[in-house]
Amino acid sequence: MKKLINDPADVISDALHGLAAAHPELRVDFENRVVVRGDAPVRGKVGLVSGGGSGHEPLHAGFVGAGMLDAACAGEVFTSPVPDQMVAATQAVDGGAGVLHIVKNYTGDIMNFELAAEMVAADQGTEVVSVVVDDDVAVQDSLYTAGRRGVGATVLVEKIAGAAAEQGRPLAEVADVARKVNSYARSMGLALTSCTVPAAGRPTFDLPDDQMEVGIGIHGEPGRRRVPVAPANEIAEMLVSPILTDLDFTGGDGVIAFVNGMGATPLIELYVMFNEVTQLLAKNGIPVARSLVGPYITSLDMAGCSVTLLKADDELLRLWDAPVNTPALRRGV
Amino acid sequence: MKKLINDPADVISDALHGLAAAHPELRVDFENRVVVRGDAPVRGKVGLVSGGGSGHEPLHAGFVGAGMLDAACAGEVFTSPVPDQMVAATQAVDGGAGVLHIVKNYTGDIMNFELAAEMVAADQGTEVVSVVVDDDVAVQDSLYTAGRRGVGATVLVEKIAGAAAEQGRPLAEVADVARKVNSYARSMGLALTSCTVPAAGRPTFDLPDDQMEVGIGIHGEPGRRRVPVAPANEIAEMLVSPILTDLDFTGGDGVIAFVNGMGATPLIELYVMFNEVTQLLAKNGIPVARSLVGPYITSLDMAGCSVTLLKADDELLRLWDAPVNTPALRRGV
Amino acid sequence: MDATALTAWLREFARLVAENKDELTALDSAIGDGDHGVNMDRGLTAVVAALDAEPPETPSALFKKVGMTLISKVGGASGPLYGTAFLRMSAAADAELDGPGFAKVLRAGLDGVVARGKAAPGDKTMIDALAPAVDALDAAFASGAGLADAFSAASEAAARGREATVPLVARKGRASYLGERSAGHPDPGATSVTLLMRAAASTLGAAG
Amino acid sequence: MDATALTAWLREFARLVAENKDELTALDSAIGDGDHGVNMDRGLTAVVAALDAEPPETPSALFKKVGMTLISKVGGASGPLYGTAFLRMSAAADAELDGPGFAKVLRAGLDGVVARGKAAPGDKTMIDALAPAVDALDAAFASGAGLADAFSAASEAAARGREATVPLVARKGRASYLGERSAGHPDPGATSVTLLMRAAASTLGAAG
Ligand SMILES: Nc1ncnc2c1ncn2[C@@H]1O[C@H](COP(=O)(O)OP(=O)(O)O)[C@@H](O)[C@H]1O
Ligand SMILES: Nc1ncnc2c1ncn2[C@@H]1O[C@H](COP(=O)(O)OP(=O)(O)O)[C@@H](O)[C@H]1O
Ligand SMILES: [Mg+2]
Ligand SMILES: [Mg+2]
Ligand SMILES: [Mg+2]
Ligand SMILES: [Mg+2]
Repeated sequence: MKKLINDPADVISDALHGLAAAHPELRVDFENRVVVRGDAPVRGKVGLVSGGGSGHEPLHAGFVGAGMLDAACAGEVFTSPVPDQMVAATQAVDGGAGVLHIVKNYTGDIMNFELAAEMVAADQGTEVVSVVVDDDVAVQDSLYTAGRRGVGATVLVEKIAGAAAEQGRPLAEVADVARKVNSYARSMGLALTSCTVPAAGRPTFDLPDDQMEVGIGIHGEPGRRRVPVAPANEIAEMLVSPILTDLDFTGGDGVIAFVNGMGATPLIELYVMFNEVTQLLAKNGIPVARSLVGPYITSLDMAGCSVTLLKADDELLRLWDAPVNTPALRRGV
Repeated sequence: MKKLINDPADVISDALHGLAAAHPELRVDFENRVVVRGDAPVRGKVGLVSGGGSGHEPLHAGFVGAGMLDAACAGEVFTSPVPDQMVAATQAVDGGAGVLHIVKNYTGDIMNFELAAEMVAADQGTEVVSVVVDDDVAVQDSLYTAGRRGVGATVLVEKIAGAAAEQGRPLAEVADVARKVNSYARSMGLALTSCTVPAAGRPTFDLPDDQMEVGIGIHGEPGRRRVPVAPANEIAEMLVSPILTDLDFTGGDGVIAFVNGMGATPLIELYVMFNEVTQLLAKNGIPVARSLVGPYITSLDMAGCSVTLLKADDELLRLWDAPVNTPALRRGV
Repeated sequence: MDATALTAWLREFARLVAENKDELTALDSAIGDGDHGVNMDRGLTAVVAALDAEPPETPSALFKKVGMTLISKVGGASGPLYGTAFLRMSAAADAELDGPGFAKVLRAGLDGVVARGKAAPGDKTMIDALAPAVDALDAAFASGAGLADAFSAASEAAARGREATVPLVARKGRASYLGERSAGHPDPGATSVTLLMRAAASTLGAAG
Repeated sequence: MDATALTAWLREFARLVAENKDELTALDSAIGDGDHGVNMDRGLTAVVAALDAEPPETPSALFKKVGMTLISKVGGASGPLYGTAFLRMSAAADAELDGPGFAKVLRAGLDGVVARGKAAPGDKTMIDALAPAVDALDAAFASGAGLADAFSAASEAAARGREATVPLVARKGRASYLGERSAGHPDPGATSVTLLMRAAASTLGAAG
């Protein structure tokens, strides 16, 4: 294992200290591993809390700041945080207008956020609403699975719901916006390599030099199928076409197109992919209204990418364009 | 070779098309492979042109926009662009106040920019001044080398000189600011893995699983020495201490500390490194005034990082903080 | 069985998990995300530390401390599931437990897992080891078996239940994302449950 | 030697570079950035296309087209260096070249490389092959040799010069960053120059 780390047991704590040093505008509660926007709680504003296993950086801590999240909880690598962290985050950002939990659809995340919400309700009475993100079309949403995973759409939900909260909208409305984003967004990912969890020390799965995994999540799980490596245009087809099959993206105000790097894929390749994706969308009569290209929700040192499409309307575009001031996403401020 | 590309011969053209699609606010001259700020030429403003081999994304094209570069020329992977491109870029951004060429110190870049400046002078009479960036302490600056390589400081020069140009300062002053940044900045890099040039198809150098290269540049060149893999705190020491030996960083207004990812290193590791770097600086009595953490000047899919320190004063900090609006760096707008 | 005996059980569980941490992680790498061993070990190390710091005096207090500690330290899916199980066991536990009393408590734990995780038998989860173990305990005590026989039957039932997860296609947890590809591997959580029951056999069973 | 003969030389150079592209790249991977073969091949493919499109009528026009094309297409260090060499050769070339005239033109090219790149002999660059080749041409014609002998002497001198770069520590170009580690490998640019001179021997030398 070749990594820029000290003891694997210290990775998250070391990285949080680095984040705190690099971003003095954020507050970091090292004991609870919670990153909080510096001016939280913002009086009268709905607080947005998310969190999940670490290893997806910049998600979630890199999206803490005005116009996006109020707090993020960092779990162990690929392991949901524990309820104590979520309770601490919720209390830190409660500005009197309630708190929205943005939860990616993994059994662990769901249950831990559920326990946290129960604890907050019992303890303190902050109003908490949870929204579950489940946009990964690689997983069938059926009785026979834990449901679709929450992947790329999480970034879009956090940005757009964050903008709605910043406008002072009430909790129920902010939650509705978050649900709307989730219901209009679909994603699909692909790995060229596995990733290596620091504590494990070797790649989670073996992938021969001439094979890739299609339909992966963000936790180093193998994908739905293994296929021979292919050129970017074929890869784009493998990712985009199940997305377009799953939801009708025509007839709106175009899409927000998001090509995400998995952690070890350089930007030049992501732009190559973005070019292929836009060409496929054009062929399908779907205009690209906005775009996002870069490593925003990663899987440690996995090479690969994911594509997320969000069917946009005027409201979503306005919220997407709204100012945001976080370490990993900044505009208009 | 596992990459998200089509034919290796098309990587740059495909990526430029992707960049154009993702950033409609930029103009892309596909024939000349020049990326230009949408509103160029800006009347009365010094134009900033840089460029170099591709494979360092987001450098340079990702730094085109208000407050930073006016144009960037994309060469073949790791190969200096040709003078025709630089001439086209220079003409596209000439707003009547002259053009600054920001050139990384590589034989090829120097000579091609030199030829371009000669051609512009012969043809048209745009005033061109060149500033050479050479901040890499891994290379001895002596009669026996081509001089120090331009690496991480390039990002800082482009940002800070870009801010000076945006303020409407004259060409000579903008060039002085650029030279000042270069003279106050030092860098050192390290590779955990080689990178693979698409046209070559296999890693530029072999690096066993238990070894790393210290003192690498950004073109897949092997470094100055090969050492056993080490924990982040020792790596930070290997990178920071030659920098501190080379220049006295005490006594100013602190430093702008930049921990850069080489392309395949995830953000979580960069924050771990940033933590170590700030601790070493603290030990040496050097306050961190500003910071930058992320993959900004990369070497394709190389894993590793570099550290750049810029000794700051009030002027440099104000220019650093000034608004910038580019795909890869954005603040205050 | 008093708090001391039950504490010995949980210490032994912690020891077995530490010993088998890498195997649990390897199993979770095959069909999950490769952290089950690390997760359980982190939680049980904290449990042992908590028990060292302040030994609980009743079974109920013990289970509560174990459940709270697991919820606070494990995370992931196994933290809330094991944690909820022990909290439910705490609620169901009398001051002293005989064999059938323990079986009742363990069933309350199983019900907690089902309530929290909404998995059914055959979904390829820890339930596929825990449910047969509880059933085996009940059956053994119903037929008048002693603690040793009952716990060893439960341990064997857990192990058989765990083996039976091998051919299953997962329908809950991360392994369900793999669809058909999840078949051919044992479930990691079912494997850690076999350690829980093996620990019971060698401590609670031996005490009988 | 007229434009036709010189065109044949450069086409043969292009062919040899294409044939040895991977070797040049491998050499450049060892002590540079692994693109010299790709760079030269890209440039010479463009040169051949330009010559096909509009065959130049004089040596001077030919060299100018070659130089401009290389400058416009190669990039890196070798583009301006080879390009400047051919532009200087264009300025120095008469309408017809005899052997000594060609030697004078090639020396002008060498001077252009030195002016542009500021390297000295022994710095482990293309100069270490080109300078001995030019010297050998001069010496051969001074001693009355014919074209065949002179060009084969020049080709051998280039190859020897290239061999002599192996033990050198580079002082210019990317290889200089490696310091002592650059020793033990031939210089890629000196290697492409040996192809240039080998092409001269088999075309210009054969024509004599
Ligand atoms: N809904 C569920 N009900 C019961 N057990 C479950 C459920 N989901 C997952 N599990 C169990 O949890 C185990 C995985 O735990 P662990 O790896 O620690 O958490 P995570 O899946 O969050 O990484 C699985 O092997 C399975 O036995
Ligand atoms: N200053 C110089 N003078 C003469 N030749 C040089 C100089 N610098 C580099 N070279 C030659 O250029 C060759 C490398 O060319 P190439 O790989 O195409 O360009 P780059 O170094 O920009 O990647 C070297 O092998 C060397 O022969
Ligand atoms: Mg997990
Ligand atoms: Mg090069
Ligand atoms: Mg797991
Ligand atoms: Mg080269």
